[in-house]
Amino acid sequence: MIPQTFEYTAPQTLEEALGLIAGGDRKILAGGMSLIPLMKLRLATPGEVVDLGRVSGLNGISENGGVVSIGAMTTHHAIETSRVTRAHCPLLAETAGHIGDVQVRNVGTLGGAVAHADPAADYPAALLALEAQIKLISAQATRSVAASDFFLDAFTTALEPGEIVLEVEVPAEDQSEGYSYEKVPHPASGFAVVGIAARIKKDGNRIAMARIGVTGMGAHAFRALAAEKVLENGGSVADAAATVGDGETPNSDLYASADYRLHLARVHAARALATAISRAS
Amino acid sequence: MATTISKPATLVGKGIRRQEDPRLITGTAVYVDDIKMPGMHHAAIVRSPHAAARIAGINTEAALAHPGVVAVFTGADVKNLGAVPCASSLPGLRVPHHHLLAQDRVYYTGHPVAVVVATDRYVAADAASLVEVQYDPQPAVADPEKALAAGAPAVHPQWPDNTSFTFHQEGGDTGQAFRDAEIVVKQRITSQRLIPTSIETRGVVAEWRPGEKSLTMFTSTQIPHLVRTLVAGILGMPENHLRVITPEVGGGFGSKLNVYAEEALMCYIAKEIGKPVKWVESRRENFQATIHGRGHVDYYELAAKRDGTMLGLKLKLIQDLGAYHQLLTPAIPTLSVLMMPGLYKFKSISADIIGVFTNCVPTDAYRGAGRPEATHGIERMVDILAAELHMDPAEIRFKNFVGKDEFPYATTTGLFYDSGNYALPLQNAMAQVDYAGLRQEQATARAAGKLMGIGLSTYGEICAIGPSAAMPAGGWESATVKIEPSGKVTVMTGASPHGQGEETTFAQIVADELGVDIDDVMVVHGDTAVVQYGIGTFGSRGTAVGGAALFYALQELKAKIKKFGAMLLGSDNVSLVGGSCVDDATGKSVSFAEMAVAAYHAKTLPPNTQPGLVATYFWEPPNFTFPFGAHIVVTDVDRETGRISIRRYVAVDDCGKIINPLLVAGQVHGGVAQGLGQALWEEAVYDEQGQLITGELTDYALPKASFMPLIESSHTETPSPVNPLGVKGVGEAGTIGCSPAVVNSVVDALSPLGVRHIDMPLTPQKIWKLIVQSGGLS
Amino acid sequence: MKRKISLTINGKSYTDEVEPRLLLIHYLREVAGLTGPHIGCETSICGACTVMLDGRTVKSCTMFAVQADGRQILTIEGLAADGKLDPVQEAFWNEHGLQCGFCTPGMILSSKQLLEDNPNPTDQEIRHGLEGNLCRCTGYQHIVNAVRAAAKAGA
Amino acid sequence: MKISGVYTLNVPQERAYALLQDPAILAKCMPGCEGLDRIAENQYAMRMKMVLASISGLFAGKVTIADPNPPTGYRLIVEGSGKIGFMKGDGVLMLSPAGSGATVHFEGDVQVGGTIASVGQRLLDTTSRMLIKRFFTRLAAESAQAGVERVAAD
Repeated sequence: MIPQTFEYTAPQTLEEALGLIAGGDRKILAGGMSLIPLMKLRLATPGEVVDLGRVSGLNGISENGGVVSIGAMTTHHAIETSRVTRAHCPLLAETAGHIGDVQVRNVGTLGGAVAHADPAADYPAALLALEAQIKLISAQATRSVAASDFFLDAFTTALEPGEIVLEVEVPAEDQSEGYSYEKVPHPASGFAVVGIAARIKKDGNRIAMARIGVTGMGAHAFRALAAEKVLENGGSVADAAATVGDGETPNSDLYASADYRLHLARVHAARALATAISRAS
Repeated sequence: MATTISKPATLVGKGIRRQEDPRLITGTAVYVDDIKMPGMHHAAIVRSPHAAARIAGINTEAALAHPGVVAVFTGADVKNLGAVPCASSLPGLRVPHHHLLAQDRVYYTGHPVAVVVATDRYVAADAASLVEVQYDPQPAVADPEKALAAGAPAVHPQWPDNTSFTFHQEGGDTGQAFRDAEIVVKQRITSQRLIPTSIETRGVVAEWRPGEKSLTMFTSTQIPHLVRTLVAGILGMPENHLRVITPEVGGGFGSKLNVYAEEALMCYIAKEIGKPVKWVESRRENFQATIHGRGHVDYYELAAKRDGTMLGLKLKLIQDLGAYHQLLTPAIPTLSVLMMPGLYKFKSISADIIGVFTNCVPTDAYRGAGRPEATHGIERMVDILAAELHMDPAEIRFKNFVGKDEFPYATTTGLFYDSGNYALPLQNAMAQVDYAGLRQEQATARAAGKLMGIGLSTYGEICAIGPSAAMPAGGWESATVKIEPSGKVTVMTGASPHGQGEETTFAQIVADELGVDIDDVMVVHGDTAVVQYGIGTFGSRGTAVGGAALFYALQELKAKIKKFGAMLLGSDNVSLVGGSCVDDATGKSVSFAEMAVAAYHAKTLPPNTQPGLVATYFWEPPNFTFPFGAHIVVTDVDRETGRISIRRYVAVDDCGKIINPLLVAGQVHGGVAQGLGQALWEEAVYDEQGQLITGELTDYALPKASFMPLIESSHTETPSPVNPLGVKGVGEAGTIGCSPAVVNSVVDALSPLGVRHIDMPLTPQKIWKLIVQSGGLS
Repeated sequence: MKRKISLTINGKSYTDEVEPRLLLIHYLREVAGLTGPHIGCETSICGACTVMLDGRTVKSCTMFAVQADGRQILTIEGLAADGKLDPVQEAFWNEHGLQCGFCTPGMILSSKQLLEDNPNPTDQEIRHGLEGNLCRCTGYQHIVNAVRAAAKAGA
Repeated sequence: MKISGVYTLNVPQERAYALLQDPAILAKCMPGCEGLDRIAENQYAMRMKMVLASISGLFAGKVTIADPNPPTGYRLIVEGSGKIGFMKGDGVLMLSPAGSGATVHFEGDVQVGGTIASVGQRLLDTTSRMLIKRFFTRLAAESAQAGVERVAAD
C-alpha cells in the first residue's frame, strides 16, 4: 500500500493551478480522500499531482442574494457545521454530515467529491435536489453547469480536460421548506447503498414543490422527476416513492442486489419525504 | 524490626485499572512495526493473484536491478527448508507439504511466491511490482461442498477427492435414540468464514548475529516459545540459538496462535543478507494470507420425545480447511464435536467430520475455535425443536440441562464438565428482562404486525486449554516468581498475554499472596531468552492455566520465604502476613526487603535451603474448565428493509471466580462484539474463482461503535474445582454465547412468517428476501 | 524529486526532505520517530493512524507528508502535557477503554475531537462520533464509558 | 459475475456480424483498446489502457473469437492482465434481424482477479455495464449509421 512516485506541485494561486492543469497527465489533489487510497492501491498512478490545498480563494462559504457559494476546497466538516449552510441550505449541511467519518469530513472537499463522481457519493443527491450550479473554470474560460447536467456516468462528469470545479452555487432553501437526507450506509465503507435527498415546500396541505435526488442506485445520481410530479400533483408519498428508480438499471453488489437496492431506494425515499414534509411549515 | 503490620486490602476480585495501560495510552508502547535497527532492511512479499495456477516462470531481473534492492528470494531458494508445521494429528490425515514459498503451483489467492528485500519499505514495494511471475491459471474451487462434488477441480492434484480427513466420533447409541424418538428435527446450519482482523496485522523483525550464530526474531504472536521451537525446526537450527521476542501485540483472537511462513522466511533472509529485516503485513495480506476462522457446513439431526426430552444428536460436519493445514487447522472441528451436546443431557451423539481442501487461505483457531460453531448448532437445534413442539425455548432448556448436583458430569463426547449451575444464569437473565412480560409485549407487537424477537442461548464452552494429553504440544503453563534483592517482585509467565490484561490480574494475585504493593510487581512475558518455556495465550487459558501456575509458584516461594523469616526471627512458628513474616508468639516481624536481603546475601542460610528467592512452577491442569452462561437478545426487525435492531442484550456469564471484574466485563463486551460481527455483518466471501472479494476493510464489515448495543453484563460465580483460583476463563464466552442468541431472536421475530432458520450473517438483504418470499410485505 | 517540508509536531519543529509520495503516517513514524500513531488498515477505515492537523483529526495514512507542510500536528505522544495525562487518557485508563492498545492512540484523539465539538455528548453521539475508529477488542462499551467520564471530568 | 444485455444496431444483421468480427472495429470500439494484433486464426493479442476517472491500468491479453456461426452469432473471449489484476470476459453474442437493423443479444461471464477483485466488487457491476455501453455506442458510430439504441441491459 505504497503509492508510486510522482511529481508534486502545490500552486498558491488559481492562475498558477489552471496553468499547470492545462497540460499533461496531471491529477488534481483536492483533499485526497478518494484519490490517495486509489494511489496506495496503485489503481491510480499519476505522474504528476497538483495539490489545490494551498490555492487561495477556493475555500469558503458565503451567501449573497439568495445564493450560497461554496468554494471547491471547502471541507465536508465546514459544510456540515457552517452557520451559513445550516441556515440557508440545511439539506446540504445534513448530507455533508453523512459522508465517511469525522476524519474524512475534516479533509475531504466538496470539489473533490463532486469531480470524482463516485456513484455512491452523498453530495450529488443533495446537489440535484437543491438544483445547484457547479461552476467550472479552466485557463480559458469559466462556465456553470447545472447539477443535473454534471453527473453523466460512473466517475464521469461534464468536466473537460484542463477544467476544475471552482465553486458550487446553491440557491438558498426557503425557510419554510422541509428537507431530509436519508442514507443507507454500507456497513464497511460507509458509502451510500442508497441515499435520498428530499426537499418539500408546502402550500397549506398541498405540496407545492418536491425535489428528490437519488444516489447510490445507478451509475450516477439522478433526480426522481416522476416522483416529484406525483407529489406536486397531489399524489401520496407512497405513490411517489413507488416511482423512484423507474427506468433505471440499479447497481448490484454483494451487499445489495439490484432488486433490493431499488426497493431500498423506494422505502427510503418515502421516509425522506415523510421527514421533509414533517419539517416543512 | 518493625512490629506493626498493616494487611493490605485484598485485590483479587477488585476491578482495578490496568498496570499495562500507561504505555498504551501515551503512544509509548512498542509493537513490532515500531522496532528500528541499524542497517535494517525491508521485505515485501509477492503473492499470487490466482487461487490456483501453475507457475510457468519467475523473472526477478528487473526487481534485482532496481536501486536499493539487495535480494529477491523465490521458491527455489527455500525448497530444502522445512515446511510450515501442522501440529494436529488425526488418523489418516493428509498433510500437503507447505513450503515457505510456492514451488511450481499456487493454491490460494495470496499464496506467497517471492520476497523482495530492499533498503527501504517504499523501494521494496516498488520492486515487488517488478517481479514477473508467469502463471498458468487452473480451475479453482472455493466452496467446500462444491469441492466434494464429483468432477470438482482438485486443490491438490494428488488428492482428487479434496478430502484431507474424515473423523468419526460416537457416544451412546444414536441408533436407539433415533428409534426411541417421537420427533426428529433436521437442519443444515452454516458458520461462515470469518477474518479475525486484529487491528495490528502480523509483523516480523529478524536479526542475525553472526558472532553468536544466533537469530533474534520479534514477532506478533500469541505463542513465542512454540514459534521458537517450530521455526528453529523449519530452519534446521538449534532452538536455543533462536530468541523470539513478542513485543506489544495488537490483538490476536487466535490468528496469531500459529506459525507462519513469513516468520521462518524473515529469519532465513536475515541470515542470508547478514542484516536485520522487517516485514509488516498489509491489511490485504492479512485478509488473504492470515488464517480465517469458522467455515462450517453442518447437517444436524436431533431426536427427542414430544415432552421435549432430547435423546440423541447427529452431525455431519463439513469443514472448509483451505488449501493447507496451518498449526491447528484440522483440530478445530474436533473441538466442535466435543462440545456438540452443549449443556444438555444427551444419551447419545454421533458425528462425522469431513475435512475439505479448498483454494482458500487455511482456516484455524479464531475466537472460540470450534466451540462457537458447536454452540450455534445445538442452540439453533434446540430452538427448532422447541418451535416444532410449540414449547417455550427457555422451558425446553430447563428440562434438558445437566443438573447442578450432577458434577463432574461425563458427557457422551468423553468430557467431564467440572462444575456448574446451568439454570441459574438463564433464570437471572430471564428475571432481568422480565421474560414473561416480554413475551406478552411480543404477542401485542405481533398482533400489530410488528416483527419482534426474543432469542436466548445457553452456552457451555471448553476452556483452560488444556490437559497435555489432549494437546498436540503440551497444555500446561509455567510461571516463575522472583523476589529481587530489593524486595520487588518479578513474575515471568509462559503465557503470552496480548491485551487480556494479565500484567494486572497476575499482579493482583501476587500482591494478595505475598502482601506486597501491586506497583512493586512486574509481570514479564514474551521473550524466550528471559522467560522459561511456556505454551501461550489462547483457548481462554491465560489465567485459568497460567494463573494457576503462578499460584503454585507463589506457594513454593512463600514456603521458602517463611524459612528465611523464621531464621531471622529465630522462631519456628511464623506466619506470612501482608508483606512481612510475623512471629506468631511475639508479633515481631521482618519485612520482605529484609528477608530478600538475607536470602541473597546468604551470610547464613536456613537448613537445606539455597540462596535466592525464586520459584518456578510448571502446572499441568488435570482437566479443562467449562464456563457457561445465558444470553438473551431482544430484536426488532424492520419489515420494510430487513434491518435488524437490537433492543436489549443481556449476558449472564459464569466464568468461575473473577479476579478483576472490570477486565472480565471487557472480555465479555469484546467477545459479544465478535459474536455479533458473525451474526450480523462479517463474512469472508470468495468468488467462484477463489478471489477474496471482501479483500479490504472497505468490504469486510467490522462492527463499529454505533452498531453495538449496550451489553448488560452480569455474572454468576461457580468456582472451578480444576484449579486453585477457581477461575474458568472468559476470553471466548461472549463470542460463543452471542451468535445463537441473536439468530434465535431474529428467527423468533420472523417465525410468524414461517421462517425456521437463517444462516449468518443476517444481512438486511437476506432478511428482506425472506420477508418477501413469505409474502410478509403485504 | 524530494521536497523540503517544515512542520510542527507536538510543539517541536521538524524540517526534512521527503518524497512527495511519503505518507504522513510514515513520515511521523519513520522520519520523526513518533510511533504512537499506528497503521491498521491503509484504506482510511480503521482510524489507528489518527492525528490532529491544525486542531482537526485526520487519518495520517490517507495524506501525504507534503500536504502537512507548514502545519501543526498533534500525535498521541504530545497529548500528555508535561507528563500529566490528558483527562481523556485518564478516562480511558480508569474505564478500561482499551485492551491490546493498538487502536487506542487514534481512539483517544478522536474522542478528544468529539468532546471539543460536543462537550456533553449522548451515548449515541459518542458512538457516531467514533465511527472513523475501529476497535476489535473492547466492543466499544468501555470506550463509550470513558468518553462519557471524560466529558464529566470536563475534558 | 454474469452479464447480459440487448443492443440494437441500425445495420443489417450480416453487416453487424461482420463489424463485430472485424479486429480493426473491435479495437476501435473496445474501451481503452490500443490495438489488436493477429496471432492466430481468430485470435489477437491485445493492449489496453483502461481509464476510469482516477483509475488507470495497462492490460495485455488476447481476444479470441470462437464458434463463429455467421451471421447468427459467435463466442467472444477477452482476457487481459496487468499490474492491477486480471480480467476475463467470456460470452456469446447472438444476432437477429430487427426491422432494417439487427439486435445483438449477449450473455456471458466476467471474472476479475487481483486488486480489482479485492477492492472493486462494489463497482464491478456498474462499471462493466458502463464499458459495454461505451463499446456499443462506439460500434454504432463506427457503423456510420444512426445511433445505437439500447433496448435492455441487466
